[in-house]
Amino acid sequence: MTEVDYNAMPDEEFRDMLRNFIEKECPASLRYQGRRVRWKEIKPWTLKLSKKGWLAPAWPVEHGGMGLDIEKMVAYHDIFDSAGVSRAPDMGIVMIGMLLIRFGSDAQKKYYLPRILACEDIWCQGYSEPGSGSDLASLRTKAILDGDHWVVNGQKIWTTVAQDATDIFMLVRTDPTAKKQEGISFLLARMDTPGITVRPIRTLGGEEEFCEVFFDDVRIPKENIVGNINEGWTMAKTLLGFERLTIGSPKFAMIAFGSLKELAREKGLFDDPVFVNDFIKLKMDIDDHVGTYRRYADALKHGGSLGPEMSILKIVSSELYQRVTELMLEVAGEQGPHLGPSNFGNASIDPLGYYFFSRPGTIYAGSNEIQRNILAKAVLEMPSQ
Amino acid sequence: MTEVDYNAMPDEEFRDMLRNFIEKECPASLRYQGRRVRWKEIKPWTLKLSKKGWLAPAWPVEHGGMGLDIEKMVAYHDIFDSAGVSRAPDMGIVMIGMLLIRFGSDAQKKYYLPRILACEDIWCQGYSEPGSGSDLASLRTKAILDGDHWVVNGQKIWTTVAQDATDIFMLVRTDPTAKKQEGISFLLARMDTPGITVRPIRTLGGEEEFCEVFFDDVRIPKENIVGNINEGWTMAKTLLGFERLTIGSPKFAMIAFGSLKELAREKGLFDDPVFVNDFIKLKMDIDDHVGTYRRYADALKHGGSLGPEMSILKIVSSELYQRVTELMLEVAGEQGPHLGPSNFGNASIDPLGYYFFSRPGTIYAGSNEIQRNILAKAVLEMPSQ
Amino acid sequence: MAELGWTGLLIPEEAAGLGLCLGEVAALHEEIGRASIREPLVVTALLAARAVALGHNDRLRTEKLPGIISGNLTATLAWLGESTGLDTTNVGPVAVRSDSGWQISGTARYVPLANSVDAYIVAARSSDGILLFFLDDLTHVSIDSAALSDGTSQGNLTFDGLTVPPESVIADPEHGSSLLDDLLDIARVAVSAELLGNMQQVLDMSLTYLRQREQFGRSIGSFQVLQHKAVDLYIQIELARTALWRAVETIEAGADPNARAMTVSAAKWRCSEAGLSVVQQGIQFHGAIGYTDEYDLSLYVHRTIVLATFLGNARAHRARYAKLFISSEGKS
Amino acid sequence: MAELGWTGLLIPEEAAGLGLCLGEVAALHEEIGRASIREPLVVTALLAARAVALGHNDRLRTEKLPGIISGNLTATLAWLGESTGLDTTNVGPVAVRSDSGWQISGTARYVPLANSVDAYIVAARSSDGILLFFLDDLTHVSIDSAALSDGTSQGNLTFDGLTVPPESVIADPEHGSSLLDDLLDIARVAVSAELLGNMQQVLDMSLTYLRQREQFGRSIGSFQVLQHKAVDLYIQIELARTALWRAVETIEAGADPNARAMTVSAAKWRCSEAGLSVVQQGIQFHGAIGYTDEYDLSLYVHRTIVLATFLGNARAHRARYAKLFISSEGKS
Repeated sequence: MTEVDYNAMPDEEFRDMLRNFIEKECPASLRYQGRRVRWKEIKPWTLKLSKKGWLAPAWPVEHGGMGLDIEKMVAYHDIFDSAGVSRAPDMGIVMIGMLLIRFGSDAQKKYYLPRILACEDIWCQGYSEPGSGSDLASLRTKAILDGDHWVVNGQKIWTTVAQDATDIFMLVRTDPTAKKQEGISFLLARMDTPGITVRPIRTLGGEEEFCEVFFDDVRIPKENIVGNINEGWTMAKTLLGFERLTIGSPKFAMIAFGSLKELAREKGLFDDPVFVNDFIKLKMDIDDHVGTYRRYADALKHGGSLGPEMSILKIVSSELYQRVTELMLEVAGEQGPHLGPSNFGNASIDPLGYYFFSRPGTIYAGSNEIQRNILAKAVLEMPSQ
Repeated sequence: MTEVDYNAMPDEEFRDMLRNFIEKECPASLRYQGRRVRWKEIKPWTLKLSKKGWLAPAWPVEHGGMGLDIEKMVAYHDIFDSAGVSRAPDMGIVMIGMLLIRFGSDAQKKYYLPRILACEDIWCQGYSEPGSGSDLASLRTKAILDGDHWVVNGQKIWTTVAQDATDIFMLVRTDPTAKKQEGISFLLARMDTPGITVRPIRTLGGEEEFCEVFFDDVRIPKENIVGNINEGWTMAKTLLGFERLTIGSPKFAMIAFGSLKELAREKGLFDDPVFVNDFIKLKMDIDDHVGTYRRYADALKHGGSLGPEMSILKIVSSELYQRVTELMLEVAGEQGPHLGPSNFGNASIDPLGYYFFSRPGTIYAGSNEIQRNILAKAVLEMPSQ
Repeated sequence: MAELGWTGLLIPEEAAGLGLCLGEVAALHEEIGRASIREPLVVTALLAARAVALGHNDRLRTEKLPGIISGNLTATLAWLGESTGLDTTNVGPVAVRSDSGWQISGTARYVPLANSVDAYIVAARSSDGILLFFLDDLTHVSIDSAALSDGTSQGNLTFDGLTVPPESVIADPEHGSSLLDDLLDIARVAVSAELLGNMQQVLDMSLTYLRQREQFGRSIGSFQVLQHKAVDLYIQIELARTALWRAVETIEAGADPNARAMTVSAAKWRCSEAGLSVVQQGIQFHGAIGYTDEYDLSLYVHRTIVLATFLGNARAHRARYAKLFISSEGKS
Repeated sequence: MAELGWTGLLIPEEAAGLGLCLGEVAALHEEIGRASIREPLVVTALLAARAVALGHNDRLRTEKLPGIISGNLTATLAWLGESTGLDTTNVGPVAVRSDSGWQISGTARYVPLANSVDAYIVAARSSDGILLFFLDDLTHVSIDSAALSDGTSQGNLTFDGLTVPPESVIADPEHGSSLLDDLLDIARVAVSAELLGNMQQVLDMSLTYLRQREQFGRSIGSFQVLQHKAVDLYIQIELARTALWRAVETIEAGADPNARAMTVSAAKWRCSEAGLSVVQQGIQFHGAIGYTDEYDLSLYVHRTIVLATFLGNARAHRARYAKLFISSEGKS
């Protein structure tokens, strides 16, 4: 790996570099997919990125990242999104790695970061619990210190592809007497620790996208905590900040829209004025969402911060994604309800897969109802009841 | 006036009778109007109806009404609505007359009912007050008994065409110590009583559709109360019941839709597939609303009662009406913002008038937000907070 | 279902059917939708059995109808060609007169239950018009089947010059087109009714969930935004019920094919659209659990998606409605 | 406005203009919209003054432009014919070469300020292409004027074989079409910006009202449904801002007329649509008082209705966008 200062590179050169690499190395099966790909499918491509040193755009160079500034970060995401590249299970890179770089102990950094970069460890996130839903702080999985170990009991749910993961970072209640947010700590565990059981949950689309993770007297080394005891909520909020450029990204809507366009061409739908009218409405919404996303990212470049704007992007991107897939399902006609990809002229497209995969976007990462509550209070200064 | 048993008439004959009369007698200037017509414009036609004995379809025959059963009532409204006949200031007929027939003293009936039928008295409704809005029971206009008179002080607002009225029925607070709904009485007053001042309010459409009515030590005869003292809220609720077939009627949306169709024909818009698509969406919504209205009216015929279904009709009709006028304003193109009617081919249509006149429908008679609250609680049994 | 005699829904009693009226059929399908019963009653009873019952072939009616009604002989309807659409101009297979009867070629697409029935009613275009055939020798038919969201399947049948004797004709070129349109429109009413049952059940399940589920220390059904969304679904369902019953009443009053087509398309359009709105919002009400296949809601989600598409989705029916509207009154 | 020199917005400083860039013009119009200033700056500055400034007639530029910029000479643009549309194919008046110059006949419709200006820039079709004329002798022009919602007016000008000397030509048939398109599109950007200012102000007024107004013993802004509706308007406004600024940046980056047309139509479409949504919901937020002409909100309601229509409403711009989209990439 040669040390390149990507930030000094002209923007177009940087984009071309990534674009060319994707065109050359990223297989078609990982592009424009209306579903979450599993680790074994995407691993070879991820290793290629790792080898190039392009796996961790936001990590500092000294930890093996690309050390991109915000401008280049936007370009990086832009290129990968426009090219419709599927996302690997990247929680190690975008979440826990980032958190450890900021709050991890030296030992944690030294142990975990290289393993993440080398794709040896695949991380999953243990946040939600049955019954907690959007009210995350009501979680009940508890960890009690017993000598050199935390003993964890409880259950997590909606853990994305936990069956592929080697490690989990999670929120656990370490002080049952404290108020909601205050008794929570941030814990790391190997998935093969005795007492951890994973049960995949089948989604509407027939994928095993989420899991339940059960903890039954699981003993976790005392030092596997990030930050201080009972300060897990701060860690969680910091993590949320790392998502600021991804959570409301136009990526999914753009990928689906690309497939919709292909389908429309194959079916000759651009000769139908009613379809064109529906189509360009979506196109304008996507263009304006992309423009808004860039406008907010620009503000970041110039030292601004993204607060509630994130909520806007999250709302628009997830609802737009759904509208695109709803139109795709409809214009697919009799082939709409087909399970798996089917042929439209020369194209193989999976409208039903897209339709299902777009459903949870308005639910997870703070439902859109919650996001609107946040905006009403924080931006529009609407009174509480 | 010959005594005819309209309820015994075959439905089609009854409808033809009304249809023919309207075609012959009702001037074009009173049909398909996107605004509220004033009393002086509509008086001649109203007198014709009065002469025929067809002014009060719901009143019992012994009081000079048509005594229609529910089936014939539906037909009556159907014919008048489909023909786009403007509504006279008819609060005497549909509201206070009905209430007096049920709760009025003999003296009140004998004095008021013939005057209403002869179009000598025109009534307006004094309910809303500044600040009370959807929360009607918070009204503050008060009446204090002083000898043989109630002395009224306060202010009403949003009183429809009060400047044309000879009489007002209103809700006043007669017991300031009682809880919200309990200290309210139902009072009648001549508009020329000293101390009553009327100030018309100009609407967006430039019409003087509403008024403020001020009461300044207005002395009203003690006997001008309907029902018992402090039972005004019951009267108001009863009155609401009389509106059950009109409040959610498809009338306004149908009239506007008729003009939209005319405009579309004149502009050749039926050759534009995108317009046709928008148009038939509205058409289907109107058809289904009309069908739903009839279905509910049928339930009344068979002895059912209309409760929260009224809220559904009110929501759908008012929002549909607005959507029709929004499309009309848009396809009127450069003529959309014209004040007053303008020419489209051979037709003279006032899209802006329609647009404005459709606005308050979602606000008055219990805003649509209130209607949805009612449905959520009463029909869907959603919990209170 | 067949055991209950329901496959003979609209077949007169003298022909061993149930002799129900369309209103009763709609009511039954609403219940089927509510319970999410995955029986292919529309296909077997309203497409196949009705075709044989209303066709002009006495022999087939005598020999085959009782079997179809009793469930011993399962059958489906194959008609749609490459260019999908809702009326008989879109019939795919082609029939050419031959010495020994008719020769059928071409493809019928999206045939329900294509690979799991004993017999087909096949509609084919000929130079004289559309014919309907009864076909229970499937040896020369190739089937390409696809699984659907709800676990059922549909397939494309390809006929490669298959010869069919005159005795297999159910409807001759003079009657084929009107019979086919009739079969399809009546079936669409039943599908609309099933969608209506589906959406009612999804709303009921959602309301129950909203009442029970707690977040932030209160029942989520107490949030005004969710209440109003539920109300809007309820209104959609009321409008869909109206549209369905208008179609039923119009047909029962003896409407001509054009009026029937318009009212049926309005109903199928409304019910398909409302059905999808209701399941989409139903998923949102349920949150993550609504996105899983493990919860009962998923049955209705999958079924609604299939029914909303079957015999023409909202978009297709809106287009048909537009065409009929323009030709009937748009220009008048 | 003229006193401040603003009529010379986009006119280079050497021609006595302000020499602002389009971004500055947009920002100014956003403020004009916010304050609901009823000055016809778009008409005088961006249609009339720019026409003279960019036209090829040095004499008129020298003699007339300073007057227009100073406000001593008011002028407007007349171009649209019977068949309304957004581009130069819809020019109404017709010009025929004559001995003494050109003869103009036909009608220009929906001309802003038709009956209250000193001069017209008239676009007319000829067999060679579109020309632009400067006209300040109005004796042979008949004007039919109509009042608009916001108190302004527009009118139809009818030319009955009016003779115009060659010295009055601002743009010859080779340049007329592209100049006219340029004038219109730039003006549309400013109108979009004014709409954006309008909608922001309406949202702000609504938010203030929602915070202050009490019903059922609580501030109505505490009702979740109203909160979410306000959020949705806020989002619409954010998207409109993006659309507007994309148009500004695209034009400033030197886009070709097609790219300019597409981005301008997207902006005008979005801003017109969002503008109307915001005023409609703004009225609803305010309840009955929002329906009166006595409250400040009404200024913005009327103005938005006029601006949403001026130079093409959402529907017209969506249609233009569709056409451009199909020809540029829909089929590729």
